[in-house]
Amino acid sequence: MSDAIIPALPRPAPPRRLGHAGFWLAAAAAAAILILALRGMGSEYAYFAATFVLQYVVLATAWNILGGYAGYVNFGAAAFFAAGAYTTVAVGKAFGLGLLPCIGIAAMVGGALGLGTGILTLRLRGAYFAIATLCLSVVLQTFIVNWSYVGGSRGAYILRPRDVPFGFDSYGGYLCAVVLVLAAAAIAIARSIEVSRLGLGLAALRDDEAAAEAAGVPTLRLKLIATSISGAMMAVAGAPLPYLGSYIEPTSAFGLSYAVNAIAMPLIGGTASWAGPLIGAVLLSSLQQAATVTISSAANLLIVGVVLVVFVCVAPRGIIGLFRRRR
Amino acid sequence: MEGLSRRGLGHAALAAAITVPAMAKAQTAASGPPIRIGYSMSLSGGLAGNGRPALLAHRIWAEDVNAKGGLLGRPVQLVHYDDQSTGAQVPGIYTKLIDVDKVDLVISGYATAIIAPAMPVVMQRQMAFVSLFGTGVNADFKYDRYFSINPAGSQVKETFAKGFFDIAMAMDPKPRSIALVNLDSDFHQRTAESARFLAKEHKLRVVYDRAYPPSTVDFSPIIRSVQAARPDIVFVGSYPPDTAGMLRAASELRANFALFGGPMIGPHITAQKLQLGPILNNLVVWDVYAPEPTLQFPGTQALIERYQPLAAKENTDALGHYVPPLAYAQMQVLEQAVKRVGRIDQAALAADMHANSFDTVIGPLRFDALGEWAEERNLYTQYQGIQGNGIEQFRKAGTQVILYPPRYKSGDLRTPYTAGA
Amino acid sequence: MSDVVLRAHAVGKRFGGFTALSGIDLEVRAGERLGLIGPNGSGKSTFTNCLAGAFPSHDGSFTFKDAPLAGLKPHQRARQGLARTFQLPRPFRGLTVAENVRVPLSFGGRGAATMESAMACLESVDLAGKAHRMPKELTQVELRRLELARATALQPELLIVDEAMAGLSHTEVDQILALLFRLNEGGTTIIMIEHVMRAVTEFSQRLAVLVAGRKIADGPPADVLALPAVEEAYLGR
Amino acid sequence: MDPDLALLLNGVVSGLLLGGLYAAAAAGLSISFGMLDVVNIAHPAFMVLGALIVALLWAATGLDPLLLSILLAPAFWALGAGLYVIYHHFFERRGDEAIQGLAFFFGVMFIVEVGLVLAVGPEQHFVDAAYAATTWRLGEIDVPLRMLVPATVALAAIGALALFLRHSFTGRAIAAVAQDRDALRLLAIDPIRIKRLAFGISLAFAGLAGGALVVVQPVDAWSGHVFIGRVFAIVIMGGLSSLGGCVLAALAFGVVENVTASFFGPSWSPAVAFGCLLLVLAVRPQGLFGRMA
Repeated sequence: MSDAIIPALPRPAPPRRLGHAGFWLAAAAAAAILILALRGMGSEYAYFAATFVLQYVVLATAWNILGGYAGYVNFGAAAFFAAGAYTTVAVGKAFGLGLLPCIGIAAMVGGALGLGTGILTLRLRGAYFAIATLCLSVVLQTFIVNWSYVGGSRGAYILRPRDVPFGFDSYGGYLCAVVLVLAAAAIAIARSIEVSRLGLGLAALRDDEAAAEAAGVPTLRLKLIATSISGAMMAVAGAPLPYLGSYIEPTSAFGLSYAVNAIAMPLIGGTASWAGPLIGAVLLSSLQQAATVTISSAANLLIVGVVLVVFVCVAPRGIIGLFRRRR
Repeated sequence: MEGLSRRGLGHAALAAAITVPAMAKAQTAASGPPIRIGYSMSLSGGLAGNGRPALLAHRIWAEDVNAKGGLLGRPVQLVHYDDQSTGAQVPGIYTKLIDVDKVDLVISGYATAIIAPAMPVVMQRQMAFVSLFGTGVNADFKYDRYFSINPAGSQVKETFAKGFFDIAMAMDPKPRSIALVNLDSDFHQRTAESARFLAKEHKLRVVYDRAYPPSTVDFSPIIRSVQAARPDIVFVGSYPPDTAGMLRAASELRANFALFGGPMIGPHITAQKLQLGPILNNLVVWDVYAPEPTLQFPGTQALIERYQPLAAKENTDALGHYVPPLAYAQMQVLEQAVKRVGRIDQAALAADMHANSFDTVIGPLRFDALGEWAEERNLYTQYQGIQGNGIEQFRKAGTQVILYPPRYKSGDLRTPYTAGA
Repeated sequence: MSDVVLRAHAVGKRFGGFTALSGIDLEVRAGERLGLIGPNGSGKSTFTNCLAGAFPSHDGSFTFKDAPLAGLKPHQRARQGLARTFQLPRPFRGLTVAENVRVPLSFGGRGAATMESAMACLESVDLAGKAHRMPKELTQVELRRLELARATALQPELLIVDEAMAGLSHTEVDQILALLFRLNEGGTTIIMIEHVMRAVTEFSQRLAVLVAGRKIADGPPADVLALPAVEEAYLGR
Repeated sequence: MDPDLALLLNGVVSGLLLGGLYAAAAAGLSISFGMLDVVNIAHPAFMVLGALIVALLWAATGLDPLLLSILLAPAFWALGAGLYVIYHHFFERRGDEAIQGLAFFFGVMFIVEVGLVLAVGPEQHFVDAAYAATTWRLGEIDVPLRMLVPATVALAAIGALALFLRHSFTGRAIAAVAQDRDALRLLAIDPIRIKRLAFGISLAFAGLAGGALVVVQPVDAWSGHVFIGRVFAIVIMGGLSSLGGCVLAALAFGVVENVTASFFGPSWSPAVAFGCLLLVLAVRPQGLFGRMA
């Protein structure tokens, strides 16, 4: 890792991007405004909707590190997401830890799972990798279903603590703030990778693995780093889930809609840059949340599918690509 | 195809629109702002097959109430959103219902996976909550304003399979061995646990005890292994797609057991009744309702008669013997409590529900401290004399006779089960 | 350190039942310009791939700068100073020309990956003006130059140029040749695999000939080309 | 007969029958994924589409479901050809098939499933074939026609397809696409036309498999999910472009599943089956029955 995230060179391309300090200021300001706005609304539903959206921001950003930067399509995003959620359940039950330490442990579990997946499957390319991750999802779900400590197929209950930490007005508000911080961190990590040597190496191996090797890129190691980081972040995205719903069971935790969304959001936003998954996740998940409480029928599942198909056909570089002509 | 898809779209539009009360029909006109009842319902996804009939029963109830002048003189209005059978959608739906739509009352959608995620939201707002087909939801939450419409009661382990074993032990000769097969799911783990417990009580030898995964396609290996273990009786816990596969395999493998059945959810759904036909003969099935003369309460027949034409129009479960009576009863409990209390006061409503008993289309009900039924009512029924695959025979009494509990008994056990042979 | 930079000993490679390469012995001295020729399918590319590490297993062994290469992955060989170009240019299509060069600069482990060094690298192949273009905007000859730039960015001791001239015009071949001569003067040993005979004979100090997976000749170009076996292999096709 | 032996024999026979169903489901994919390199993850969804259309037509006409699925084949062929035109236009031509193409079919799968729910509802649909209630007894061994007839029809169709691929000019051209696209150009055959044709055939087989599926079990819009992992596993184990390998792998998969379920309990059968796939991927990426690439 140490040599992986070396601060990047100044870009040769016309530098329209912000400097690091500027980026952080903007991110912090955006986060603060969001929290204040939500608080101003004073509605628990606003918190919930925001948490829902932000959770997808983390998931989509995490997926994009492997899928977008390295070009390895992971169909098993739901498995990592559920691994994070079930880490919260297991760790919470075993050690009585709260949400924050659980998120940390989920990151480790997800990272280890990502590394294991990488070692098992990264010699496979393209579709084979995608299918192997799909199988991994099945295997992991079977494991959870048979693990009675975390509720097995019965599911598990996680009761929200009665007292709300740090002076938040409700636990929903606290949860929302936590996920907001996670989303900001995810974007920061993605952005750092993108402008770092690691990002350059991943982009090279995405385009041509053999040529990247010939140029001195240790492709296998970079892929393992990418699967680990991506896996850790996806697990982090799932870690707050049990607190969001208070109940979790394998069928919905491993639901196909997480896998679809994790793929659809970056592709719709644009996979080449950190902003793509962010835009895609915000757009698609708020659309879905809005559809759930307005048109409220099976048709709103159709949204993801149709938007995904239309975008990959008409705008293969995503929304970002529509605005940036290059790359 | 065209007609069907148009009907589908019509249905979607219908689900989309908030069900507006038929105020014009009201005799003694209900007036004032409507009493809004909010909930999430699975209209798509895996639970929709039961979610849609439940919604239909709710709408019938709303029409009934509004036709009689509403509740507390106000019309009732149902506000529901589709949760796509996904628990993760549910907290959002209930926060939206309570915070944004400002509904007056909430109830639950269909089944544990949808009820449980709603609990924290409902508990935080301290609202009374009548649920539908949840098992053991309140065991962890211990929420004193939770009430469950599910005949299983709170002592699932001790009582759920009791009827099956009582029937079995009354047979002559007495069975000595049993095989247990169950789907690996929440509900069926509990049912199998009860069967295991009672098998031990009755000193029955368990010769086969295996769970199968939801992705199973071919059930013949399971049936064959059960046959190889030579049990006298077989207790099976399964869900619709598997029940059909299991019974077809039993039929193909010339199954012959003195007693075969259990909570095999499947023939509860009309389409499966019709498909399986004579294979169901002598199958002993756990159920919540059967159209037998011993199980008629005020309103039951009227509900079924109102339901069936509507169901035909909306293309959902044709007979409506499984979920609709319970869904209607769910609303009746709420209705009667509100009427007694005389205002929308969540604490008073909950106190009333704990204190009183309710007369519903599925009979008199009373709740215990956890909100489960004070007296469980697990029905064990047997399909008898089915010929062919026609629907009419299932509307009549005598096709699905009640064997247990004794107070509703409407027929005698026939043995053995030969899967239609 | 001896002046032999690369030594191949009894290198062979089989695909299933087909022997693509067998018993190749070859020594390359530091600073040498070696031409490796042979008809299509004679095993030249297989040899390159074995040497660069693209095939994890083969018979025989390579010694590079007095150390065995066995077990080293392609990127490790690249970092040791063993660079190659690909027969068909394989640019990183999603990266700009300058970023293409920054990849070996960043990962080659030799020198700093600064913008200046990237530009210097591009200048050496006359691509500085197109540093911010995407590869798809380049012409065929520019792509070959980019391929060379990427290889030279590794500052290799040994560079294997795999058919860089195919399909190029006379002047374009001259441009590339000039570039290779310049590199060689800077101390880089070059193995040129080529079908364009004018380029090989003009460039090489020594020629090795592969036919059907075996080396049939090795020596000064004039001598080698005069051998009847070589003539037969080429003309008898 | 020794009861254990009978159990084993029956496990093998029922596994072979189940394998026949899997072969039907996987054969089309072995063309699209194995030969054309089009990762059609929506293949099982199209199979379910076929199953539900067959169920509706059966309810309307009472014709044999397998016959109906064969009658549907031209429609599915046309659907497949149309889908390939879209896929080629937007992805293959641009060289974007890797990620965008995968996502495209993922989206298509979602659209098909939700479309089915909107059109026919979330309930299960079934058919009653005339032979479904009959079981042949061969000594201790039971052969239910509910499984045997669909398996036989599917294998016959696959056999016909194999003959077509081997002996007709177009068939050989399809096989050639799998090997080398440039070779076709030399023969003045338009590879796009050939691939369109082949993809149509692959979807026609999805429709046929749907007919087989709905005879075997009731079907709802999501029934395809169970098959996604299985059919890809089978095609990969079968060595991608080999139809014979695909059939052998399907039969092996069925037998492994059912024998495991008979002796070690059903909860282990998916794990064993997918364990086999992971092992194959790790040890022999070219598949059990595949030739060296």
